[in-house]
Amino acid sequence: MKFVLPGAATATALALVLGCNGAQAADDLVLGFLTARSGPYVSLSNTNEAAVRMAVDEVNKAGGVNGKQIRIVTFDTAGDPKQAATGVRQFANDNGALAVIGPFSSSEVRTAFPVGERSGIAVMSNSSSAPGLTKGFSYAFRNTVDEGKAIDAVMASLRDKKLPMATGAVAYATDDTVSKSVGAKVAPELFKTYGVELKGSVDFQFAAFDLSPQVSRLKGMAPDVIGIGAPPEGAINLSREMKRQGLKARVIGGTTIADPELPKRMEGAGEGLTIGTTFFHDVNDRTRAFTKEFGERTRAAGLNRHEPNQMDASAYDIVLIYAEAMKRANVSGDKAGLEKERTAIRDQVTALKKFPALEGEISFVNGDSVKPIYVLEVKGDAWSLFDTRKPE
Amino acid sequence: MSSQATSTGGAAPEAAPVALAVTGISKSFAGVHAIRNLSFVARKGEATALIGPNGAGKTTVFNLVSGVYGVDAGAVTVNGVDVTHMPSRRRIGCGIARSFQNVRLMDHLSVLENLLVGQHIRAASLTDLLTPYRLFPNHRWRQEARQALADNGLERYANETVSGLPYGVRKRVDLVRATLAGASILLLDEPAAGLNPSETNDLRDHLNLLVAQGLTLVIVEHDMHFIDSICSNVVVLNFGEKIAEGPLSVVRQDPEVRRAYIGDGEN
Amino acid sequence: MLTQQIINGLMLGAIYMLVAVAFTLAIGVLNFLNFSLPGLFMVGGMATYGFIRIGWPWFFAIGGALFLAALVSLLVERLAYRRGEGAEADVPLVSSLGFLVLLENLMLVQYGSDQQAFPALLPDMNLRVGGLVIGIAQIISLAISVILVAWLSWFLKRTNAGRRIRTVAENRETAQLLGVNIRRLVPQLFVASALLAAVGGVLFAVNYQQVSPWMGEGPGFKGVAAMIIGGMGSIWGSVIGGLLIGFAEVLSITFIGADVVNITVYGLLLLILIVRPQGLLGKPPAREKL
Amino acid sequence: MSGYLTGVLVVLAFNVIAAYAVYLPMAAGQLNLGIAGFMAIGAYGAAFLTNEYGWSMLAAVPVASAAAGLVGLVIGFPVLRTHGIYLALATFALGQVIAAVFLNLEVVGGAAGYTLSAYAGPYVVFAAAIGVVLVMLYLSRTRFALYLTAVKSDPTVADLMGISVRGVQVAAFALGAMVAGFGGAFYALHYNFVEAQHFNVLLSVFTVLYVLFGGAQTVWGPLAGAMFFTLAPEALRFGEQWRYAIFALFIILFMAIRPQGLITTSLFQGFRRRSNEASP
Repeated sequence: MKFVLPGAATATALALVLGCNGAQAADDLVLGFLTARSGPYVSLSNTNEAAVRMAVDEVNKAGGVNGKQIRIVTFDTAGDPKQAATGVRQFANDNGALAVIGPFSSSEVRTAFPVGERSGIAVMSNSSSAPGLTKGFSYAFRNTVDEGKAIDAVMASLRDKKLPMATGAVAYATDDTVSKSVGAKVAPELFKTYGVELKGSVDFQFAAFDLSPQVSRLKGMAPDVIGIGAPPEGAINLSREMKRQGLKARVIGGTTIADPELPKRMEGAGEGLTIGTTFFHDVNDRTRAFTKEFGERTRAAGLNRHEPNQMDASAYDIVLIYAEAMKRANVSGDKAGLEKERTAIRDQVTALKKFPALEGEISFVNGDSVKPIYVLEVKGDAWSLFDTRKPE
Repeated sequence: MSSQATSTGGAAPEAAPVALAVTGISKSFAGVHAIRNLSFVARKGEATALIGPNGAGKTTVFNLVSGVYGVDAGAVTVNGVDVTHMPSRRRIGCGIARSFQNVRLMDHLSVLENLLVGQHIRAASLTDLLTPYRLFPNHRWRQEARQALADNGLERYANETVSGLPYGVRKRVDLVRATLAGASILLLDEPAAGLNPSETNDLRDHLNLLVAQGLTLVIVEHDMHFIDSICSNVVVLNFGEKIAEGPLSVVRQDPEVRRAYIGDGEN
Repeated sequence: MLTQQIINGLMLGAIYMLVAVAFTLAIGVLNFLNFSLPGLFMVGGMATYGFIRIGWPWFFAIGGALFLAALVSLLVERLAYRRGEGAEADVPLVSSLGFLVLLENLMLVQYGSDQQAFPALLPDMNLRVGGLVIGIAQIISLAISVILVAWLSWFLKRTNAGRRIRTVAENRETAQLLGVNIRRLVPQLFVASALLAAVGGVLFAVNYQQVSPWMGEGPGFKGVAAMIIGGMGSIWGSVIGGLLIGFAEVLSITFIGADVVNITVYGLLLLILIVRPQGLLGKPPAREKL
Repeated sequence: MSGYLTGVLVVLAFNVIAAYAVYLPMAAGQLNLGIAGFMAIGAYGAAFLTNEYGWSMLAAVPVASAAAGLVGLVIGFPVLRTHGIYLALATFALGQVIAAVFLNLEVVGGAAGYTLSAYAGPYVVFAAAIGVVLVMLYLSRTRFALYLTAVKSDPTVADLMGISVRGVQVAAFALGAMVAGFGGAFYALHYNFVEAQHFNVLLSVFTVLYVLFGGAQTVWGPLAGAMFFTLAPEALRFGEQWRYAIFALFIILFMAIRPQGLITTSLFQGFRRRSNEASP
């Protein structure tokens, strides 16, 4: 009797999963999509799906790839690395997916990449930006740029525009991979490259809410620029506390704080905060059209956020990149040749150069994408484009 | 063996050797003297009663002897071994076991398992600990425990969980468990309390049998008839001090004993 | 600069103090480690935010949030505490944790996983004394915490209801013999400790101008640590524990780095538990009777 | 086996191992709220030994779990001086400290986490979990298990029966730590990545939930609890963003209706009695 309940649960779970797959048309081109509908990243992640679906609809409307339609299978990881691994396994073994979009966080990426590698299926994250995650894998990709490149672009722009940057300090969260690498390595090294005198650094916990002791110390250093490695919340808290304690300095950061709503969320505290990121809504007609459509789709889906961020744009572009790779590899979606076609897709992505995507021209080097970086500055309660830097 | 026969033997020159000796022990809790300079002995193969009005400190004496509390002064000797500073856990190894006033059985365990716990001191090696005895229905430990239950007419309760059993049964299981340690001295805290007359009779016979087998009993009890039928020596406590000692027929006449009981409003 | 850090520690400690007192009420009297309290802390902040967002004036919003927290706490009493009384001691802990997960996920569904900006209720004014910066919001929060705790301590010592509560804390059976209506007292205590936690959440939101579904976990777990360090069941112990943890946190950030905050805070807790389990002001556990 | 089922069963295997790590001390009446810390020791231990010294899994796993057990043993003595709720909170603090230490150990990657090259496939993980269950079943037939219950039920009397209460408690605690380390080691080897942030309070507390939910009275409880906690969220996938809210609500209602947990001794007795009646 005691096993009836769990047994029923398994049956239901399996029925659900298999049920989703049962309806598939044999000659669709299947892409797996790891997303988080619950858990700690849900607000950032749940809009990605709108972007992905938008890209799929556009590709399919234009006739699909090699005459076939692209179909998305989603898997909710709830932000849990274990479930991300399960998801890749399901896509590879059960769904006959040709490639995987996602997962979202660096922790999930680290468990998903080895599974993708063993299963021989390309996995491309739209968000994770911790350094060196694709190292040692041949099926692992990220359509993100290294934080070092993003912040390098910011520093170069400041130098070109002759803004004060004689002295600098660093503030970062110590218990988050990306934040820590920015604070402990990337920013200090870039300061050295650009001749900024490093006055010191302060750190805090990822979930810290009280940054008053850190700001007190920063105040003692009186830097021109403060490099920040933190989630958007950390940047908001830091800027607020700086305003409260009366510390004026330009905060600079990378994609970790590139939240479209950041200026609004700071409520006037972060004036002049400058970041490097890979998407800006007001670059050209294509980005403006994307932003408009994205807004409509997210409103229709009842989501909280209607302005696309760089992760939404990246997710959108991943679909286009895979579509291009499938076209070039002449993929048929035939189940018998699945393994070969998956590897062919990987090879095409690896070889991709200057692909004209939404975010700009994208190339891949060692699994990570190389693309333009938009330097944005907080003005009032909105971002404004400060500079665009294309990769050499 | 009748009570008359043993009671005359108390002061005789061929007195049995001392099994338990309590010498001048004192104990106070938060400044209140619970036991003051108490001495008595329990002889091998005899039953000694510890009586006194409520709050006289009888259970405290048991707690001091079994080591639940340490004494403030004095000494406790068990079968010739000074156990005064020995941790409570090791005293059972010197041959002393006890039962409890408000039956203390392990509620989630079955009757049989409670008895198996009682055997611990004789099955304490690492091999014993890791032997999967439950895979063998007729393992010697279980056989022994079942036999002990059968001896007490309790065999049908063997696999019942203790918490659901009637008080009288639990009381007797508690006693059987104490005997299974193979101890030579048993401290029995109100063994007859809460038993009906027929159960009390059975208990009396059983205890007399144990005494006849050479066990030493120390019994805290209120039922004077019960004591009279088992114990050769009686120690009377009041306010933590010994006020009389001797055969029941003698101490019963003691004026101080009468005062203590009447003053306390007991029979 | 050290003075500034001490002031920062004091403010942080005040929040932990409220949570610790909420825990201490539940544990000291009811012997219940109520893991729903971090959730109620969060409800205090998040619900206030939610009510303000739909246009309520701030005092109604706070009142509404506190009312909601009290209501949820009564549910916790009904479903977790009362039902688990006969069973193993750890069972209410499970369901109270279930409440924490439920509350967090409900807020997650409603408001998303992002941290939300909490509007500045008080004029964004700061006192500047010499080089020191002291926020008005911080001073008011500190005052409210201290007044609440002082009042509670007075209430328990000097009023009849307080004496009844202390009797229950010492011995339930005795209390029942003395005619204390435990069935009625327990829900009242649940409401009281929920209100303390929720007020903590509101003050947190006002002070740091941010709320999120997870906001209860950090202060919640540190509040538990504060309670133990001060001594379970002792209100003033919780006050000392809260301040101590606040200082330990701020000072270790200043002198060693944020990496070690958890090592310092929980190491301190572990040390106290080994050296003096009853905490700084707690009474040693009573001896068992045979 | 489908990829999805494999993935879910792997998670189940880890949850089962963790549940027994909590169950052992709990059977002796100790609530260990710091089990994640011991998992972290096993995980980082196995990762470090295979990565830096090129040890085989066969050598690294036992050593890593023994290390976790050893830490449990060393810490167990002072910590187990405290009782009840104090003990629970001491273990809670301990778990936090262990995780924080790993977060700061740069040799194993610090906050960035630590990648492994050795790999334990799904079937190895299943075998490990089945092994743990079998060992637990074996233990449940021994005097050791009997003493766990005795010590939990009445430590004073157990002591007077000559049982070393402290010894049994420390043994249960250390064995539990060892099992946790064992599970942690395979976690690292299977997912090829460990990070200190994963081994947080909530992991510890949820593992305790498995056991209390399944019922701590019998050796089957943790298994049932872990199965429920692994499979129910899967079954609730249709709930989309409501998934975990529904799950939490269910836990609350279940515990209100059946506070003693899913599987109890009396349930077994009921079975026994019924089967006795059935076979005259």
